[in-house]
Amino acid sequence: MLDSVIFYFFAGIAVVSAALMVTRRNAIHSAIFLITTLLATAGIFLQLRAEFLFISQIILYVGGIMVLFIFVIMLVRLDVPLPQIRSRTQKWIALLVALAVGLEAGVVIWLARKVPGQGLLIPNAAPADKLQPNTEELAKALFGTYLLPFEIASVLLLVAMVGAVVMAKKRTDA
Amino acid sequence: MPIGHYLFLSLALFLIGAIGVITRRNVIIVLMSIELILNAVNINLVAFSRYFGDVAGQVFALFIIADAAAEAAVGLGIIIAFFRNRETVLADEMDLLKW
Amino acid sequence: MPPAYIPLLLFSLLVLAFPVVTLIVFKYLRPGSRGGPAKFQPYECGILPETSTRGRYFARFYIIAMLFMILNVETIFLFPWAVLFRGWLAAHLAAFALLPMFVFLGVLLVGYVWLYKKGALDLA
Amino acid sequence: MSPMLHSILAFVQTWWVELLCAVLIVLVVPLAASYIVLVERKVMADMQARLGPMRVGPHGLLQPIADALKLLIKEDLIPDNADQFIFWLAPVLSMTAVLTSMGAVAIGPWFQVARDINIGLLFVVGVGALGPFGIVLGGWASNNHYSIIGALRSTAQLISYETAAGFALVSGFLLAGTLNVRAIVETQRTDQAWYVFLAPVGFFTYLIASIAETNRVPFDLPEAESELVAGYMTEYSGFRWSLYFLAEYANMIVVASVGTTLFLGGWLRPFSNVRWLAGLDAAPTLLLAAGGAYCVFRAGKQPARVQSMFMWAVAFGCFVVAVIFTLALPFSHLPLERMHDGLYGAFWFLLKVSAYIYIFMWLRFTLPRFRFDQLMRLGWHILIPLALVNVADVGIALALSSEFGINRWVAMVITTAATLGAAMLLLHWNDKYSAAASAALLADSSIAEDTHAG
Repeated sequence: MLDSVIFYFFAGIAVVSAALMVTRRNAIHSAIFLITTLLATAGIFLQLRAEFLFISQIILYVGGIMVLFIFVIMLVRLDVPLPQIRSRTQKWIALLVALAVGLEAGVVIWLARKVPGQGLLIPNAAPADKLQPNTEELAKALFGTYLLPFEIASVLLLVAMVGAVVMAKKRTDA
Repeated sequence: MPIGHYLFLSLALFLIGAIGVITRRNVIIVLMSIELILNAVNINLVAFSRYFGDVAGQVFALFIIADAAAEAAVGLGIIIAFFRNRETVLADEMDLLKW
Repeated sequence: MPPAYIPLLLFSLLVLAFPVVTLIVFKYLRPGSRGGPAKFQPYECGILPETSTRGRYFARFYIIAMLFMILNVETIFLFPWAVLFRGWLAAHLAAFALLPMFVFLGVLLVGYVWLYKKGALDLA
Repeated sequence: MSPMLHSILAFVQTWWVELLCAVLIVLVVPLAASYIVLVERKVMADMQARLGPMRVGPHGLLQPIADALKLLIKEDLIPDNADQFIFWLAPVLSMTAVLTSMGAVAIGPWFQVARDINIGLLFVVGVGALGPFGIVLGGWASNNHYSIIGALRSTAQLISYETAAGFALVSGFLLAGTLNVRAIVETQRTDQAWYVFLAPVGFFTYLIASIAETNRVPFDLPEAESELVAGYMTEYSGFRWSLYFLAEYANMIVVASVGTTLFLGGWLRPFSNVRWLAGLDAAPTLLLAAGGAYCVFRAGKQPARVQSMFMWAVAFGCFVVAVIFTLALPFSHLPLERMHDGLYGAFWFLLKVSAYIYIFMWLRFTLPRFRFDQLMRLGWHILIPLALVNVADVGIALALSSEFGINRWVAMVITTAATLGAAMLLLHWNDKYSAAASAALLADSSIAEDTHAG
């Protein structure tokens, strides 16, 4: 019972602030609402007993990527709300498409509940107190079966670092 | 807690992100909506990792966060380079391939 | 929700309440404010504020924030490795323990040296 | 209604220790942060051969209460065309981030809000990473040139040194092998060595990074009076300004407790395994008794009657706590063992944290302030590569001592020497590089006579 209360608390915050993020005119306000969504998602990771992911979401997403977004918004003088001439038609089409996709996927998930045998219930495999240490489990998998993606991730970061610096430096001494 | 709840939540966040990408003219808000979509995917991954009791989903989600960091770095780099030359960040005015 | 986090959740709500409640309560306990519009001008050592100069700080702060983010991802990948390191040593897997991380750090060190040489780290 | 009541009662039944700690932390930490301000002013005065605040209460002991009341009553205005909501939110965000990160810190073996969570110390570091948001949003919302530039600079500094602190902590976790706070202190006890001795360069980089992370001299350029008036705090006044100020000092407590837990052996008594030094257990009682005696001695000399009464009260308090410590001494193995460990653990932990904070204060009154480019150059050119090399060095030291049976202290000395060699190399490159850079700057910049030192 407590689990679902916590889930609805975080899910509610996530959806409401996501909706606010997309509709705000001022870029810094929408960045703040995105931070609230990310923190609520971190809460949901915690509720799914993924502790290391909870803290890496806070450190990386909120403490890293959002700081970069806010820096760029401040540097690009975007905080002054620009005259938003939103294209009317595009908005309605998008809403329509979203509703259609949402309805269809909702029906699929709802029907999947009725399929015998594949009850979509989360088995309470491990009772709450006897939890495997999440960080050690994740580390064993990371350095066990997923060692190669781990090394490729460093190449990805190298490419991103070099690319971003070349982009940001002035053309003169490129 | 049936897993359907998590699927509905990630579906809702994905749709909101998709609407953000389509309707907003400001490229930085579009980039933020893409981060939101990546987050929705992460919720699905972790929910199924909990459902199958296998930690692979969480490892995959960790790699997605690392990739989102790389993507945000390069994406914002492009926006800054573009803003320095054309003084605008609106998607409608990015209509020239070479200036 | 692992049981140990529930008091932590209540604690963070309590902590959020502390500054908010104090701010609101003392807003009404405070004596009224006097003084004309000059008081609300942003502080400028007396000179009236003109335009804000933001162009000059362009690339510098962006590079710092971007590098911070990339190195933060690197730190997050280091934590699981550090947690298992002593276990591998106990199982006499020293080579397997050190090698993957040296490759990971080496690749990123190449990027760091390139930045150092290129002057991108000259962040004054 | 009764099942709900039962579940709540059962919940409180199991978690009453943690909830009590939570309430205590929310009440005590802001008070402790304001008293650190008083101690800092007293120590600064002592170092400059003067007395410091003496007027409010005996020896200025009530000065923080007076400051807090003044700040609560003073009017905190919002400048016009500033962003109301974010101007109000930024200090609250900054204070919440710091106080929430106190949740996972273990004052003594039994005094911890998040008992035995798997990512213990990482939670403290992670939630602390939300601090820069309070600063950036505060600086941006107050719509003032000084605060925007101050916010950008102090966040840039915070960010650069948070990376270095992260790598320094990794070298500590390498030795500890776990993230759980109580298990870290436990491994330091079984290893019979504090990790400051096994990873000295790690502790050194963490000390410097933590000074920079709390925006303190010699790294406090963004809010230096001569430079940017008050940095991101320029437009704040009244209680909002004191929220920022308390957040900075509470952050100092958090950073000191992380350093103490990982490198200085948390709540372990120094030389806890040496048999003939067991007398150190009596240290708490002696220290408190000495404090009480000093208060009694000073009580007679107070000018006003009220002040001497207050000094008597403080002396009485010290003696009562000393008696509690002596009563708990014999119970180290009997059923009251938990209370004994808790009390003595808390004492040693707080002693180490205050020693750590004393180093902060000591540096503040002796070192001049860094220029911003020197500050960033130290961070990016020297500290971060040094912390990276230190991670590799501690790994190699551990591998050497376990694979080839070399004594761990010898392995440590070899690898630390290698790291210091790398540090010398980094300093050399930095000097060569900065000399070239300033020469180039000198060449093309029109100000010819402005000679660059060093």
